Amino acid sequence: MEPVARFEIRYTQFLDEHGRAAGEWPAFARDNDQLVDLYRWMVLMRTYDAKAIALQRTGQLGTYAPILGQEAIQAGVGSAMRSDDVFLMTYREQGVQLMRGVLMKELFLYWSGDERGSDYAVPRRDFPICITIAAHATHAAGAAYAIKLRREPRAVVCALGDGATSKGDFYEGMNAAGTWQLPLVFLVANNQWAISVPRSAQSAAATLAQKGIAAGIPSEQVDGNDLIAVREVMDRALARARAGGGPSLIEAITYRLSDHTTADDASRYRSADEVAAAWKREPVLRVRNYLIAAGAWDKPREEALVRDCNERVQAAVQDYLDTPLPDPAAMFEHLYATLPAALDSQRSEALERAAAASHAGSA
Amino acid sequence: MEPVARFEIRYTQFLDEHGRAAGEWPAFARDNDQLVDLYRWMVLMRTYDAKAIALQRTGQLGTYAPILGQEAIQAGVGSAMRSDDVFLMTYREQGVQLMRGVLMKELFLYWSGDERGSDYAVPRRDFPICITIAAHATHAAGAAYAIKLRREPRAVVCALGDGATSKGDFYEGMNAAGTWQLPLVFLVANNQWAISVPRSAQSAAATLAQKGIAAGIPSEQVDGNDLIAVREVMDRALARARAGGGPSLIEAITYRLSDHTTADDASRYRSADEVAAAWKREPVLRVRNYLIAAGAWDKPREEALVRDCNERVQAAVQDYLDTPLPDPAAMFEHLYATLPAALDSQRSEALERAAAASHAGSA
Amino acid sequence: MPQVTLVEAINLALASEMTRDETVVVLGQDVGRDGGVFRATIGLVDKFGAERVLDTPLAEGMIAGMAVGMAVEGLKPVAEIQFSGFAYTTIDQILNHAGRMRYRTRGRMSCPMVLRTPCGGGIHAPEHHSESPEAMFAHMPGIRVVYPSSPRQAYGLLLAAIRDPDPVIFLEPTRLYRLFREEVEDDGAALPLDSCFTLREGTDVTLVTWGGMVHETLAAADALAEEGYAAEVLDVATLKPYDIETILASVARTGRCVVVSEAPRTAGFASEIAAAVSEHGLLSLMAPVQRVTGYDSVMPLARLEKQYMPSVERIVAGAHQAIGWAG
Amino acid sequence: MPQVTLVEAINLALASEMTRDETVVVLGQDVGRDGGVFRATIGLVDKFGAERVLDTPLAEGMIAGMAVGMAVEGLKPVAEIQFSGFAYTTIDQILNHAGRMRYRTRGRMSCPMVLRTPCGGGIHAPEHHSESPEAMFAHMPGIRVVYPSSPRQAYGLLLAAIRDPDPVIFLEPTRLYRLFREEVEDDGAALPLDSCFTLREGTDVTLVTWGGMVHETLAAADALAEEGYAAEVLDVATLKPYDIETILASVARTGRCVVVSEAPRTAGFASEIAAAVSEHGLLSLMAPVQRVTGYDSVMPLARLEKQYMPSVERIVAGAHQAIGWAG
Ligand SMILES: Cc1ncc(C[n+]2csc(CCOP(=O)(O)OP(=O)(O)O)c2C)c(N)n1
Ligand SMILES: Cc1ncc(C[n+]2csc(CCOP(=O)(O)OP(=O)(O)O)c2C)c(N)n1
Ligand SMILES: [Mg+2]
Ligand SMILES: [Mg+2]
Repeated sequence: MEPVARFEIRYTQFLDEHGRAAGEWPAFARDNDQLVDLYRWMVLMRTYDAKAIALQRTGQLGTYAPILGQEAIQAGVGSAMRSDDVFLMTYREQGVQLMRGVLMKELFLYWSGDERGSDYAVPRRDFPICITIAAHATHAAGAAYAIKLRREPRAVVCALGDGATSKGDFYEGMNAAGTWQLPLVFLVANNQWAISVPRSAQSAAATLAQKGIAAGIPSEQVDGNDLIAVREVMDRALARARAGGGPSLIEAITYRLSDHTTADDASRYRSADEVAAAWKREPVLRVRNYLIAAGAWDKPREEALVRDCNERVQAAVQDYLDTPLPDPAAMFEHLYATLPAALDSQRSEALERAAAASHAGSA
Repeated sequence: MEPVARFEIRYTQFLDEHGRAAGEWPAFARDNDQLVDLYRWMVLMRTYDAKAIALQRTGQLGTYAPILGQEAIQAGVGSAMRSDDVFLMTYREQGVQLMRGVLMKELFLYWSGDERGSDYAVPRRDFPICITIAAHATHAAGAAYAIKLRREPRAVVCALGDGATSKGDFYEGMNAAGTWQLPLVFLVANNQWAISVPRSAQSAAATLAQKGIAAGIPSEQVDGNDLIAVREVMDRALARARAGGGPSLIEAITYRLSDHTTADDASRYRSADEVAAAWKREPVLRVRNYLIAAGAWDKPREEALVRDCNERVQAAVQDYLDTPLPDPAAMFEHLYATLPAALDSQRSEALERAAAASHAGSA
Repeated sequence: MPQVTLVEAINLALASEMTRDETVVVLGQDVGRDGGVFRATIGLVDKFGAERVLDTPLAEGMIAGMAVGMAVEGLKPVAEIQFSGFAYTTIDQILNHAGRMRYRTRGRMSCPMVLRTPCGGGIHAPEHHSESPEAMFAHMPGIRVVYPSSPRQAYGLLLAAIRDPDPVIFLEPTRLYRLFREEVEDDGAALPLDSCFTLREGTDVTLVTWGGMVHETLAAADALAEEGYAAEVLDVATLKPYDIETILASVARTGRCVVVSEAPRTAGFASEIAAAVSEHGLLSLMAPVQRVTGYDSVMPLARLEKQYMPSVERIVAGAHQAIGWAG
Repeated sequence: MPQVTLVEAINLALASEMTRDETVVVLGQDVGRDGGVFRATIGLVDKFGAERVLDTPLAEGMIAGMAVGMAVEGLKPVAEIQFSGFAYTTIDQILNHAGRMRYRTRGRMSCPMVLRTPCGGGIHAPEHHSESPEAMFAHMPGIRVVYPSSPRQAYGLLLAAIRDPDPVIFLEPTRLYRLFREEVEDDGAALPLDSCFTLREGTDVTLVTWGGMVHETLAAADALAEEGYAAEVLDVATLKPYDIETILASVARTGRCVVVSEAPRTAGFASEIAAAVSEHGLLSLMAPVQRVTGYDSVMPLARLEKQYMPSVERIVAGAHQAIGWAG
């Protein structure tokens, strides 16, 4: 009964919940300007997020999934990725999207129920939001395979939640990544909840990171509320992937501070105490505290930042609200590269109906 | 970066490839009568298997999946299970089925393309052969859940192949078993090949056992050509399961000595050398050698056994060949508990057509 | 008698049958403490405990596969798939296993499970939350497909589905979950799974529909009545196997038939009804059967969904086509 | 010109297009060294290397999902699913993703992939090896569904499918893989994906079919010819979107139509054709459109499969119904 294989899962943290440094910091984190830059992004994310919720509450946006509490993961991932890497995501990665160049206006359009919100001007090669949980894990493997086949020094990042790790697609995608040693990083944002289902009910696995062992890929845990730790493990994983060193799995431990979506009421299924405790570990304040203590940040700068963020978000809201509704003809555009003749009559019918309805409406 | 979780995979062997004892033997294995009994089963399996291939080659059976080389796993599993446990299987577990009471005639019927072959007189609660790879992994979880809910001291065994471990269903079934601590043992018969795809191409995982780590369930490896080792790890896993101790995963290392099925020609994709090397580790001879060395077996007994096995198989073949073809009405029997009236006309049409055809045929 | 919504009627039926039959278990994502994202299972975990009301890990294939295993091993699982757009990963289990367990074992085993899932558009939901997969399920042998359109139907048909000894796909019209209330007596009485419902009698045209579209179709019948046409409205309710006799009898009287469905047109269930009515009713038909359906394009996101789904106007126009048809 | 079987024609087309376009990759179980369980991909790994001919782990959902990712990222994947009974786990990927990538990104991305899979019964195979899932695929927006019935068609349509900028489900009739040979010029010429093929001209009845059933339908036309009836035989070939015009034009001439399919009847693709022909061809129809199909029961194992599948006799009987129809 000798052991034939041994494994361990390691955990990384550089900035503890009080904003105090732990361990030997990576180079980028010793440069306060870089940290300030990332801190700015985190505050912008939070401002955007609050506005999106406000828009939904006032009937100006559809159901929306907040990112509150996950800003460190998103700034870490967003800053570690290069523009020509490929990002595949769920509905809770808007912060990464913003850093990669997606416009707030596009995000608002998307969340209003408008396909044009997925036609990102930048980044053209990032996948659209994947609503069917974990289905994008195999897309990521396919994209990474294409990149590897062409010998390009690019990497793919596939972000998903703790709930997503229960799905066969996640496992099949990881297994593919291992089998072909693909340039692919799986980033599990473990925010402890999948709607009302707690992490403990998703799996008997002690960590989600260890799920990567099943696929034979390097796997580790990181404090997902620690910007520096997330950025550092992403840097390493991406560098290895781009250099042909194969895939990895990163479990980033965080907490969903908000409701699941604006259609959810989390107080139905989790205690106020738990949420209050989680607020103590939240990622934005942690960086701010560190920067202030390091003398790299102060109240005037904070106030200017808040103003700036508000203005940028407000401008995007205006852009969004000024966008005319899509044309009914859009239902038949981009369905195929060229609309098959067999669909012409359906298209005509739809346009006639729409014209009649709008005529009736205006009469 | 301290480790937060550690794992190891252990390997069990009691009878090495030369039939020599290794390690401290479990009680049952120290009783030669018990080993002789299991050896008899293994020879019967091999006799049945050879006959099934012969029937297929002479057009008397459909495509057939041989079990050659996997007799130790099957005798180990078959003897460890109790009659009221539940077995879920692939197409390559006929040896276990025989030990659980399935008739050879039923197996021949099944492999001839006759549903009556899955209407086992015994064991009534074993699932039918699952052809869609790994789909039965979640059936096993469901059955085990029912058993646990009723507080019954029964266990479920789900047998699958190395290829099957790549499928999401396997992972989802394991995860369910872990989540609810179900009385369920997954038995992976790793015979190194999934049709033409070698084990190394299925996954970068160093062992298949470690896939259980992803689900947080106890997982181990065993020499699948060692009857005693398989039986012992199954005994332990089943006892734990029946006692409410939860699920396990066992990877049994073996080799598919035959073609994948009678429709396959394995020489297209694997070397004769590899197969010859595998024959040196085959499970039946190993037990025989041990028993002979132990003075518990000899040539006359071997000859009597072979004769007996041949007779039993031949009698079953005759039973099978004497079974009349199913009636066309069978297409509408057992489709629903009661055939819905909406299907009456289809049933009549089918019966009329069949009558007309057989009339034309006999004319 | 209480006035309840359709989703409340589902809840009533579940509670009623779980009380009557202790082998009934409910499983799905968020069906426990949260009571389901639509609250269809609210209160059940308090009444029946977490062993019979299972919050599952996030894996629909697992939910369906476990339901198969549970059903074969003697339970009566009622599985919830949160939205039918996430039910496609259950098809393998439903088609290859649930619908075949009885058949392939010659009756030795059976698979009395129910798979519930909300269907249809019109609630301004995100992508994949507005699907109409009924035709795909109706094509599968060995199962039943049921799609109620009112609280009373939902209650009685769900009871029938749970009690049925074979697998039942139970589709629920999201749009109607809370649109109106009806008196539903919680008397444990099931409705039949082999007949469609005549919701309104009429002589000029037969409007055939099911699920969420029943609402628009009744409104279309009102509009036609104002024009002086009496439309008969049939709600198919059980789509597999379906009650063609009642439909044919109606068409024999009216001579005209419009089938309404929000699913994409090609190979939809509207085509099935149209084919059967045309085949068996040719002599009585005075006009071709009209299909008023969703388009063969992707169900758009919220901003265009109204343009996609058959409107009252489109149904009325279909009826006009049938009534005014001159070849 | 070489005389090749249907499966050899598939192989020719794959080799031809992989030579012409280096972004084409083939993936699936056993497609490499083994050349596929039907040998459709034989020799490709030697010619194009294991990087472009991928033996995958055993997971159909992964195969389909990877194909989506590859296609979006610039490759042209041709995925093989070993038997269509194992293709149901790809439906989520095909319906929810492949068919929507272009639409949901407003043309920013596209998904030019092909999913090949053998279909149909008649080869005495084990369970799940004889499925006919075409209706389910044909119901999905944004994809094409192609089902050739001869070596020449297989060659030309597969080339077209690979070159098509959108996802194509390519169904292959197992029964015809080696049933006959045909001259196929390996000239890289594609056939159109938007028209059906008139295999035989006739004036008395239109027989519409596709895939494996083309063979029996032609035999039925022979039998009818012996009786003095000239049957027109149409092979739909591309089921989504399909060429209704040619079918209607034929029915306008013959006045009678029989649709033949081995899939279960309810909500099958035969119902789609029957509905459309009945809707648009009512004036020309002198008899109801007949559907000659598989039954709504489970495809039986080998010993009864012949009883299940439409036979030449059943097709002839359907034609007699149409021809002799007197209401
Ligand atoms: C396949 C699938 N099943 C169910 C849903 C409904 N649903 C949306 S989000 C969600 C929970 C996801 O949890 P997790 O993966 O932890 O991500 P989080 O929402 O916490 O970011 C569920 C069940 C879905 N979108 N897709
Ligand atoms: C879902 C599914 N995909 C493909 C197949 C075709 N197939 C039959 S057996 C097999 C290989 C299985 O390999 P493994 O799990 O190692 O079992 P073994 O045959 O070696 O016992 C394949 C691909 C199938 N039956 N089911
Ligand atoms: Mg979560
Ligand atoms: Mg194997």
